[in-house]
Amino acid sequence: MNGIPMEQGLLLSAMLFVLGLIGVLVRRNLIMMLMSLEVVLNATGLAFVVAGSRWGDADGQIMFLLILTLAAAEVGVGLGLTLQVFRRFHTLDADSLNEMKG
Amino acid sequence: MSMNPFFALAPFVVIAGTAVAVMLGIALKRNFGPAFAMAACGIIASLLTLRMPWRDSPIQAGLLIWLDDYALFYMALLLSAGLAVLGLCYDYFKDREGQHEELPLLLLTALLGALVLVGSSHFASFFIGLELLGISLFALIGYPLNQARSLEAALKYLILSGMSSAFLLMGMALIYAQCGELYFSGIGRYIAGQQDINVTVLSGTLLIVAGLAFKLSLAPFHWWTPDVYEGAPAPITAFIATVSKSAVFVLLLRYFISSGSYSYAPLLNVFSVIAGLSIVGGNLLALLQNNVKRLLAYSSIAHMGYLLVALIAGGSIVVETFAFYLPAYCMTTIGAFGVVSVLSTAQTEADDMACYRGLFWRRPWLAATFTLMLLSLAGIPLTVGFIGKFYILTGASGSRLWGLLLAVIIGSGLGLYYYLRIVVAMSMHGETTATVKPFGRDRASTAILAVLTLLVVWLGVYPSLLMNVIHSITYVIE
Amino acid sequence: MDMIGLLGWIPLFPLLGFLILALAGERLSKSAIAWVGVGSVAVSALLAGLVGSEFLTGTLQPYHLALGTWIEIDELSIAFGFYLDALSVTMLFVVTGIGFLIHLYAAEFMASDPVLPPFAIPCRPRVPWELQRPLDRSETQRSSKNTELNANASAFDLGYARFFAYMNLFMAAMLVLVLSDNLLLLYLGWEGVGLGSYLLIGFWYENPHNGYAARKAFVMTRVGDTALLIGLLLLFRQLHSFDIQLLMLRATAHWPAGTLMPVAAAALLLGGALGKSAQLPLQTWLPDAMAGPTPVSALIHAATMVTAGVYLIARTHDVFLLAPPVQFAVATLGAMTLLMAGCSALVQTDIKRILAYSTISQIGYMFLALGVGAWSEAMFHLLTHAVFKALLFLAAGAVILCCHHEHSIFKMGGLRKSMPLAFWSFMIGSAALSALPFTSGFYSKHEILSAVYQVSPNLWAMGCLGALITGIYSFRPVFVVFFGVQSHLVTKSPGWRMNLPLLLLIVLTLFGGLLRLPLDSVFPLVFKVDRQPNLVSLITGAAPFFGVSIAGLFYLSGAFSAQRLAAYRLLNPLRNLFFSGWGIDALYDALFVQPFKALAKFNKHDVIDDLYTMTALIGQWLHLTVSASQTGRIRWYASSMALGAALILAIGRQS
Amino acid sequence: MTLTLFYLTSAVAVFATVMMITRLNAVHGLLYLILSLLSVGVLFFLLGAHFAAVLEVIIYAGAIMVLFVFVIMMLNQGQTTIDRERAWLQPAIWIGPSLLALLLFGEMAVVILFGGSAETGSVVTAKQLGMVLYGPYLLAVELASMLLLAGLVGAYHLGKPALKSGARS
Repeated sequence: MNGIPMEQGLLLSAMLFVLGLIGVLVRRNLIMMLMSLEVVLNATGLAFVVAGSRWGDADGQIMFLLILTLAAAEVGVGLGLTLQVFRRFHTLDADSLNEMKG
Repeated sequence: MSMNPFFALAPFVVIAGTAVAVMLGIALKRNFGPAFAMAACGIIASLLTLRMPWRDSPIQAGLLIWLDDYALFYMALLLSAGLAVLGLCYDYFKDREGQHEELPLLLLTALLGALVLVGSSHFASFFIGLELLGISLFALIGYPLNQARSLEAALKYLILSGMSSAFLLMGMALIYAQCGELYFSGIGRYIAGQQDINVTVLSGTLLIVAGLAFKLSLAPFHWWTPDVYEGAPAPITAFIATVSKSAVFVLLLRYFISSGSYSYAPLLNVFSVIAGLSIVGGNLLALLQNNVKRLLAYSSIAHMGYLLVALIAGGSIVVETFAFYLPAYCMTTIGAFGVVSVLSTAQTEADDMACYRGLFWRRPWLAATFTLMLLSLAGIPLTVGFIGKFYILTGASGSRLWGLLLAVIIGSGLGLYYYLRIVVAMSMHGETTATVKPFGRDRASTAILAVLTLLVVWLGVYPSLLMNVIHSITYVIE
Repeated sequence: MDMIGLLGWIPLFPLLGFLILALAGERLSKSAIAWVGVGSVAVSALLAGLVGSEFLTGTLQPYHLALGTWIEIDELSIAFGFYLDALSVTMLFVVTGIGFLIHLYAAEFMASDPVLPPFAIPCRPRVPWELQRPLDRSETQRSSKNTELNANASAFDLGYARFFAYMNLFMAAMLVLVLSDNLLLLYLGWEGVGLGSYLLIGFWYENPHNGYAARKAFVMTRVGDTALLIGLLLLFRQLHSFDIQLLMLRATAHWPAGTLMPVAAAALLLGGALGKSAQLPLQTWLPDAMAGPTPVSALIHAATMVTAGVYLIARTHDVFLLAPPVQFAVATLGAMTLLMAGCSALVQTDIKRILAYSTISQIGYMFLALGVGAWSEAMFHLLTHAVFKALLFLAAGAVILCCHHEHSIFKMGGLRKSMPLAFWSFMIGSAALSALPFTSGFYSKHEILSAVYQVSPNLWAMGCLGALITGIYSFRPVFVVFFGVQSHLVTKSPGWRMNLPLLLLIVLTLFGGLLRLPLDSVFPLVFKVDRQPNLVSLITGAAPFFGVSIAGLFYLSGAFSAQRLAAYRLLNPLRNLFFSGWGIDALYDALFVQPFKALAKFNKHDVIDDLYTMTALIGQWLHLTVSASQTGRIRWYASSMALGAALILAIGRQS
Repeated sequence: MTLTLFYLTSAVAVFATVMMITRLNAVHGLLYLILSLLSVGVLFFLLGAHFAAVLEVIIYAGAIMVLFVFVIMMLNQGQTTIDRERAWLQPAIWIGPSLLALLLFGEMAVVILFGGSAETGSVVTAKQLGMVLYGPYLLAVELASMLLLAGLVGAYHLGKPALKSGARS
């Protein structure tokens, strides 16, 4: 099992990263934003696994595990907040959340 | 390592244990007072257990935590700040509708995250500490569910924080891919072994900087700051402004020194740009701001910029500067937000400038405290803020950073204007929109504000008290 | 027992007294205020006595009490502490001893003062001629004000606490000034006494004249203070320390005599001393400072604060030894001041202004002594002068109080019988002031003049002429006020708290000359005073007698008449010149105030203001521009962050 | 063989992600996201990170995505939402973020390619991973549990029905 060059793996993770980023920047639906955020986080996890695979030690996967934990917790809290927002404003439009500015 | 790492980790264990205990307490019976009391006891116990590792420091506790005097000093600072915030929270929430027992629990986990950050010597603890802090903060910011602004603030913070974490992780992954090391010191060895600047490691570090700059609300990653400061409950704002930022800055400095990133000149250029933008931008944004919490938010952007100047200056003085400036900044900021918190009621958050009109005539002591805190933030002599700024100017002039020095001076001038605007508003006669709470109801907050006032003046007049402690930790991180 | 360690506590008690009175003064009863105000200084004086006696009976080794390090940043480390040697012991005794007596005196003086401010007494007499009748209008004005203010009793109680709070603050600052081991702490005390002086001159602030006088004193001394500040920063910059002893050592080691550095440093220090000690050309504030209550004049503007300049020069004498031109300037300025102020004192009608000019003149003697290198002689004169001038002021205060706030000597008269203690006090004080034998002033002034003669006979001649004038002006009020026809009916007599200080000060004035302070341990021994009678000492000793005789001829026996002298029109301009303090005020008015006013008028639409307005507008505009970026939208924030990350990556790559 | 699989899976992952961020219907987006996650899981397997691959499928694609499903169900996103999404997602809105992302990707690509080439594929077995995880990284595990606790409590609190009174706006 070898043959995947590390830089190509990293390039893929970078590509997923920026795709997720585009999602965060473009989508106004809060749920879609959160999903895009998951993509971004997952991309960084991929980068760690790629790097770990290069060095052949477990650190990369452990970092991925931690990222997974974060993603789970963040999604939990994020969705909780989204629910509250929907209950209160009856919309999921991120741009409507601009009462505070200036 | 002469000591069982378990004992060395006692401060962390105590905080985590208290958090679990509070949770179990909630499960048995919801009780507002006891939950807070338990959390307070936990923090105090953790402060006491700091003595255990102190004797044998530095200790490598497990793989992830490196406890030296530097870390222990800031742990003490963060725990004290956390205790103060807890006290403010108690008074702030005690008369409000709803269930507030989760608040001390979340505060404890956030504090635990900050402590881990400070003791961190490894990317894993770096990241997990940061996220532990962040996740707890999302919930804390949005804690008052019935307030639209809190929700908005929490959601903004969550999404932007997620993005910044992603940048941070990407940076770490790039560095890991290049060095195969997650230890700060291992990265330092790698960098030292390289002939010239390694672009991948440099870019990774830059991405980490971008992630941390978000937490530190440095321009151009500062956007969330005013909105979150405004939306969060005042004591939580104090927590974000002090504990969260101090912990991240402490970590940044440690990472910088132990990974040898000072040898990367481009990094310092980037920092100079960020610092300049933060100082000028923060102060300009604060200039005509009428919302006191937003004003303090913008001013905190500038303050972080000042501290970054000290980081850029480097040299032997940087650890000293941090060790003085951060405590000074913490006590002043908690004091300022403490006043906001005391003035806030269940109906209105006291963040409009109009709430402060004529405060001197209604609550003279409170107004005097606020004035003192603002003067300290502005860096007026005889307050602790002045000595802090003095450190920064000393460092900057020592390293001949004339441009940044100029920015600091201009920024301080602008700062004086908007801080004094509040003081002027407080001394004006006239009607106010704020409801007047009777004096003496908020005993915990009053005590905390009194202690902070005393400290700000005392350390401002006689800074040696703190400096002596600082000198003992400066040798540690080389 | 090791008493000397108590040194650090000495300034603490007045400071504590100040804090108590400032914070709780309104709630304390009058007697409690007096206990706190006087008691704190009494404890201080007691401690000073213990510390001083232990020091003087010991080996006279300087005692250094380190109080701690104030600040320690990088290479900058400022430690502070107290330093006790014979010089500071002298000052310590003067400040606490006389300070205590005056506080005691003030406890009664201020309490028995039936009104808040003496409204009708202008601090600058509007009637420059002693023989003109006073306007009756002022009398009626005063009485109407009196009744008005008597009703307002609570305001008065506040004044009592306020007075002692200020006085205690002054004491604390003055003690810090004299005990400090480094220039920075000394400067803190220096500014502290300036503040105390300002507050106390303007104590009766309801009268705008008093406020004017206070401001004038503040601004005039500020000129000197600025010079001092520059001087001490120069010393720090060049010699890298604020510690006085270290500075003196390094200065002597590193700087050759007469070079630019020591001359500049000494000149700047001298500037500070001139301002605080009211010497030419910064002397004009002191006569106006008499607007404050009489105990204030006695303590601050005669016995202690104004001698701070003398102390400063004595303390840093090593620098002055390295700067001969500056030393010469000290002597010359001192000599000129003593003559000019003496002439002015000749023609004043306000009893306190006479004393004020005499103070300037006597400090002139001290400067003269410092200038010729007679350090210990100067300090000795400082000591004796503090005692007898305090005595004179307190006696004058008693007279003023018993004559219902009358200041003009020509409206008093014949008080010898009705106020015997005041009379004897004033008599003995004046004798010491004019250096008649067997008084302390005789010894000290004689020493100064004989030392001066050894350096410069010309200066000595000026000093002798000054001594002659001193004799005239010091006995003129004695003869006018206490002899002749009694003008006032003295209804009340001072109580023990006013009499006791007078008695003690009389004793000290008579026998203070026998004191011998071991100042030789501090200063290089320069002069051997020749005690053999010769022509010089004969002239020196005789000059005051001539002066007293002349005063007697004019004002006691009536052999010559002042009125007749007044008839000579030719003399009028000279008299007016003297009266106005040589017209220096007018000169400054023409030189500084008027041009400034003209400039201000010319620049009514301030050019500088435009600059500020512009800055404000630019700031405002920038604020609005930047604020617009804070849109409140998450996606905008996120985009900016991503852009930021891209930018810092780019910057990092580029550089 | 591995390389071909890698390219293929990568293509699927990128395609799925692009589809996900462009879907109007959240559930469709979610399905594409799951596809993307699954393909990343396959990549993990190819990279020799077997344990991570399993976790990716079970926890990421399984557990976490279920959360999304629940919330989407609760919010009952119907046709109106899709119409609104269509109105929001004007083609012009994509330009700015895409350019920005392109810039960032370009920079990262340069950085990554600068780092030089290296082989991957050393297998780290679940046992190795477990030894390290419960050895030196034990503290990280504990802290991760605290993180989940905080997330749990936070989500619980934020999920509570809001109080009616005391609104500030």
